[in-house]
Amino acid sequence: MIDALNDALHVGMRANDNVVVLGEDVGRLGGVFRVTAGLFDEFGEDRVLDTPLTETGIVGSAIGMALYGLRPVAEIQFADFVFPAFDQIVNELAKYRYRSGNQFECPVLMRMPVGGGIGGGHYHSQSPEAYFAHTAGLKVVIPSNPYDAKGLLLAALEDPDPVVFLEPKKLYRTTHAEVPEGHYTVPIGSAAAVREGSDLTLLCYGAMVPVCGKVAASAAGEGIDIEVIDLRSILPLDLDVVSASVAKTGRVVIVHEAPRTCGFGAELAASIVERSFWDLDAPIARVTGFDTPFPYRLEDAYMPTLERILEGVRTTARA
Amino acid sequence: MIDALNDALHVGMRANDNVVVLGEDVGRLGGVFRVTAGLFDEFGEDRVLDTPLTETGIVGSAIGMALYGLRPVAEIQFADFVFPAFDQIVNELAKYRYRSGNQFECPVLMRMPVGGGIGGGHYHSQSPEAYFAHTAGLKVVIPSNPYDAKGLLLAALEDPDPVVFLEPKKLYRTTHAEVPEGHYTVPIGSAAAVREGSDLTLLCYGAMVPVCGKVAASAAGEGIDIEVIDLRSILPLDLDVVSASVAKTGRVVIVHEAPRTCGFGAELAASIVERSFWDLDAPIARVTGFDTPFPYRLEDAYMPTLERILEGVRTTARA
Amino acid sequence: MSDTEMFRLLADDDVRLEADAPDLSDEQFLGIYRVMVQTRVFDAAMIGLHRQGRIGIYGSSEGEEAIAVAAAAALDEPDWLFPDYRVPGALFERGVTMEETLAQLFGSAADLGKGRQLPTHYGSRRLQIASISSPVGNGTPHAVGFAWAAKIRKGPEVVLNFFGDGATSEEGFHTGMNIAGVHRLPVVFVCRNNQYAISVPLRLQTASETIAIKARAYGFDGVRVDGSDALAVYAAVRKAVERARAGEGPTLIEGVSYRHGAHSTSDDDTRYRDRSEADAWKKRDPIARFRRYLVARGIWDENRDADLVRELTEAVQRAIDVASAVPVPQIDTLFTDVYHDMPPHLQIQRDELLRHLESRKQAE
Amino acid sequence: MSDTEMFRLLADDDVRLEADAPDLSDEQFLGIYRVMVQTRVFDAAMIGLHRQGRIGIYGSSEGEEAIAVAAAAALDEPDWLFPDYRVPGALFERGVTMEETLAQLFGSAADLGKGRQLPTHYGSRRLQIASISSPVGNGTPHAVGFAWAAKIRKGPEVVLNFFGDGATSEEGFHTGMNIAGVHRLPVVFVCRNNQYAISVPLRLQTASETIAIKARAYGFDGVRVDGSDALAVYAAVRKAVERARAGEGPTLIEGVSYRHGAHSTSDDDTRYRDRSEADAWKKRDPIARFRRYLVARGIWDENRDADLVRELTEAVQRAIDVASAVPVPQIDTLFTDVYHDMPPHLQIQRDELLRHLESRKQAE
Ligand SMILES: Cc1ncc(C[n+]2csc(CCOP(=O)(O)OP(=O)(O)O)c2C)c(N)n1
Ligand SMILES: Cc1ncc(C[n+]2csc(CCOP(=O)(O)OP(=O)(O)O)c2C)c(N)n1
Ligand SMILES: [Mg+2]
Ligand SMILES: [Mg+2]
Repeated sequence: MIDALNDALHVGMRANDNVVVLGEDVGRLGGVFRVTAGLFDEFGEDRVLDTPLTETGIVGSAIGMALYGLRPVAEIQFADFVFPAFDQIVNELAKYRYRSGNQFECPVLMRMPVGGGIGGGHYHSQSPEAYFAHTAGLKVVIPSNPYDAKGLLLAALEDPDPVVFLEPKKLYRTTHAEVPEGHYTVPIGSAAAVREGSDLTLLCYGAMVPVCGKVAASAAGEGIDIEVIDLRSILPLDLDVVSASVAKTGRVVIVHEAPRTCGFGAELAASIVERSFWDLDAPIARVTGFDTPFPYRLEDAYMPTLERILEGVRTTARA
Repeated sequence: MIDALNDALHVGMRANDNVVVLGEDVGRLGGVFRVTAGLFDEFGEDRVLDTPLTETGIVGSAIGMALYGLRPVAEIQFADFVFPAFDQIVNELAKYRYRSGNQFECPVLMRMPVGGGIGGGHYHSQSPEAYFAHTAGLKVVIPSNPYDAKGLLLAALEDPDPVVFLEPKKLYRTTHAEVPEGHYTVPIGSAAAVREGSDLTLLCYGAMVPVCGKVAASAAGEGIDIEVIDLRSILPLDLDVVSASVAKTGRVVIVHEAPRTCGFGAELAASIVERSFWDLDAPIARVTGFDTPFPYRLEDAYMPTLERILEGVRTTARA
Repeated sequence: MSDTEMFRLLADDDVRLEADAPDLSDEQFLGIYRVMVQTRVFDAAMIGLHRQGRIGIYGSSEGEEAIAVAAAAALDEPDWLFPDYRVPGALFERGVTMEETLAQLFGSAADLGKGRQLPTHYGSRRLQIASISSPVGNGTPHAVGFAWAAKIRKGPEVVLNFFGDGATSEEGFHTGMNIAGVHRLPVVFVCRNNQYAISVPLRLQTASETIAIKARAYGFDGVRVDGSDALAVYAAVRKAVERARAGEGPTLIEGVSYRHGAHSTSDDDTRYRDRSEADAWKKRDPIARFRRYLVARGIWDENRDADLVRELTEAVQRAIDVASAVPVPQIDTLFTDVYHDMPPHLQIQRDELLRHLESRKQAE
Repeated sequence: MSDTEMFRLLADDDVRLEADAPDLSDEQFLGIYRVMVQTRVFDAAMIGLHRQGRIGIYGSSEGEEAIAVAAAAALDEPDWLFPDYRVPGALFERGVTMEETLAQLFGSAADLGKGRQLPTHYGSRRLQIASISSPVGNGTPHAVGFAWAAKIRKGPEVVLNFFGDGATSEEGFHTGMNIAGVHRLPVVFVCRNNQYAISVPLRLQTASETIAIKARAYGFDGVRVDGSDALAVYAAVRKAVERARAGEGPTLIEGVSYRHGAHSTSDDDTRYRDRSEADAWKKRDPIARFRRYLVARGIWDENRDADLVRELTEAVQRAIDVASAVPVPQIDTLFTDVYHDMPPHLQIQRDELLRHLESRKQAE
């Protein structure tokens, strides 16, 4: 996925001089995950900016740049380190267009690696999407494969609103696929059914999508025909695709890595109950990370594994 | 409610020398809402600390004080201004016991006025409870009346874990009631049915509780017998009381001021579906603030009013 | 100019000057004075409006007019203002009308911000003024990012950012100053050191010898200036603006002054400070001092001053009458502008609310 | 000692002294040296363990041993350490054993932190060492709050807080320094200025003349010291500790040094800096310099040095063997210590997981 993201940044920066990239180590180093590799050499230090160690400063100055008319792409080195910038994101970025009566807009794109699976412990593994999903004014996207990664990133680069772009770091080096050359976009706000099925709807995003694909495969062996939906966008949420699937299956399992309580799975369940209550044949199950800090040595026990998801699927299918 | 909170702080500080109060304007001024009035005179500048204008510093230094063995009560002047401290709360305070293998604990109590109804606009009206509810390691409480306010605050002062204490500022001056003198506690983690009813369960907390009480009264006129549950604690959540009520009524309406998407109402709906799906006779409705920044001039249209809640109640009761 | 000694131009008698006056025409001197007086009259009127319950919370800038107005007067046409909530004088100086200001205070349909923010949270793209928010210090990184963009694009803009003494404790100040220093950005920081952050006195805010000296931590110059000396403020800011435009980087200017009134209409400053303290500072009132100088300079007199105050008082009243006649914003503005295009879930919420309000109308 | 000139004790030849040596016994001199060597040997062994895939990410402190060890050596019994992730020498100096350290690195059941954190995130209440977290700069307000509590309670504690040059850009640094200054708290800040924050060189981190000078923004003294001069570091920190204990407030000490290796085992520093730069700094290697001095002082020689390295290498190996034999923490430690008492929802989640794992065992 790294190559696809890097490609998207090259394409986006070539297409629009207003696009600048800023963050810690994004320039000379090309990013600790090398997502911005090559940008500094091609676009120079005026468009690829190594910032001091300050997330408040990265997002805060990106807002100022956007007010000027630039399209800043701010990298937060790990999503775990976005919290120092939380005030700038929640109180400034997300509210700027609204509070100014639409006089100003702040199309700041914030990229950040999220999630576990790399032995990162408390501070290199968190999945903060729910915090952003509860923040009106933001858009939140999270790709699950190289094609969507490039297409969503290019869409985000053209979006008039601030976008939180979550990059599942587990997929950085584990997913490889040829992506189309040059420019194309994947629309923000549209989910995709990555597998059709009639018995149960499996809702997931990011690094959980490939896992859920495997779950569907082995469930098929047990005679459970699963529809796997990759949300791709968390905000705005594509409820039409979700509802259509639930109308068909009547059974839902929601999967995410983030802790369960008030995670995005809660919103999914609540929305489905509002829209599709009469379609439901069983309780909606959530298979998620636990309500603990993200562990280190016991990471494997924390993550929603194929087996844990499968158990949730079986229970829900039989309920 | 201000008097009850102020009383609780006096009682708590008299009982335990380790309790110190810190924050912006909490000392000489006694707090912009006067909740800490009189403390500076009684306990002096060593225990009632006017800090510089820095929420990071308030919470960050409170953590250090707690590590020393003190019981800091940190006031955030408005919950809208807690976000600069979000990193200290999410990445440090909430994880400190866990990451240190229980060698250390951080019983920091964070008080902050929340909610609308006073014409505060974007930055003096927000209800951030969902952000905290998604943060494992925190406890989150919110009283709806003077009795609970004092009892919960004293309980929080004795709790071994960090507590986010949300004070509905709308109730500061509108609720008056004699509270018992001296020391008593209301347990954290226990909800209360403030009105028994058999037709529908109305779940609410904070400033929405009195409104929901009125809703129940007028619904009774229409023959809808509502059970009103004041959650009091958001984390940990008293699901037993909630499930018992749902088992009885089969119908649920959830009310909060915060924006709907991924608000705490989502967790309530999801938990109820998990636990009580077969008890449900109708979709769970959420009557909440909208997914916008908190407005100024149109505040009354934003707030969940008696009429909006009543409409949700009618729809759910008839569904 | 230094970051420890106080820079002044008006001598103790407010008649002589310590050094050359900035080279401004008489009209420009009087222009600055006029806006200072307008600001004083306006602030007083708004406190009145609040007392009558006609507008919400209001914070007066009385005592700090010289900083706001003279600093803004030092800007040129392409420059941008990143203000905070206590510099109405800077807004007026940059061309905001009292009608526009009042539309914001009333939160009426005529407000550029569509009535969405608390009083004193202005913003005007047309006049190159950023949108003000409440969280203290947050505007500074915006000002710095804007200046960074201007440098990258080799634009002509210089950015002027205002904040208070309390704001220097926040992260926005720290990170903004630091980035501005690293990249030598065209931004001028003006700290309104009015000695208090609500009730917190400066000595509990920071132990630094001065505010201006904090610039050393970021590798550029600080200037401590007498904030009730309009000429000194103008000269200091003007120099900083010229240096910024010449690519010589940022400057931090500390305007030493005093908040004559309470923090806001919600505050009672007698709880934490003595009248006597304010009385002492009021002897150095920026408007009175500047007036004495203008009179001594022979370009102003008491009669014209009385006329000016009368004229402005009437103008404020007219503006109030106009502004208070404007209706509340439309309900659907509750949902617009959250995003450029309204997403489905907001359309649903809007329709829900409109239907609900409609049904209530029916009911009545 | 000043905040602009570099304070040194070891002369260029590392044999003479610029001034008096701190009054330490020969044993104390050798004790500091021993821990510095232990740290070097340990760091190297851990890089090896990582290469073998036996531990996760590791960041070496090579080149910065003098700062960590000599600073910690300047503390007294009641004092507390608020370290960051790159001062293993300070931990060893304060009594942490290599076994304990390795238990943390392996995340084994023997780890005081119960295997919950990334390597190098230690903490020991018994040894008065706070728990380290990853977010840069966050420990500084904790150190300051602890010192504030000590002052309030009139306790004897002085707090020593370590952080890097990059950390000075974060809010934790700013707010911690500011509060410490306002209340003249008993805390000593030691900034390991190793010239880089991962790939970001100091000139892109801050434009301030020195790091030490930043203390002026907070109203207390900064000291710039040669970070590869163990004696200078000890003397500067010792003086700061004594002043802090005497109620004379905080000090910011900048230890000028260089990160000999990559930022961590995940980093490739050849992407952003020349070998030549490191080679130049390595000529000023803190261990070699201190050794030359000790030999010249006549209390050390090459043979004993070789023996010491051999002894420590064996000791590290023994510790590795012991530590690597310890099993993984119990599954239920995933759920304990989130709170003092496990709330119902966590009990349910734990039971779910244990049941699930049990059923999988059955299945196999
Ligand atoms: C982040 C944040 N915390 C707290 C507040 C509440 N508050 C509003 S103004 C103010 C004091 C500001 O003092 P200063 O910066 O000196 O400006 P002044 O009001 O004196 O002009 C405070 C604490 C806020 N607006 N933002
Ligand atoms: C808040 C935060 N942002 C980013 C990071 C990622 N990160 C880890 S170490 C580091 C550089 C720290 O540099 P410095 O403070 O100079 O210490 P050094 O590593 O050089 O010893 C960065 C950016 C982090 N840990 N925390
Ligand atoms: Mg002030
Ligand atoms: Mg460094």
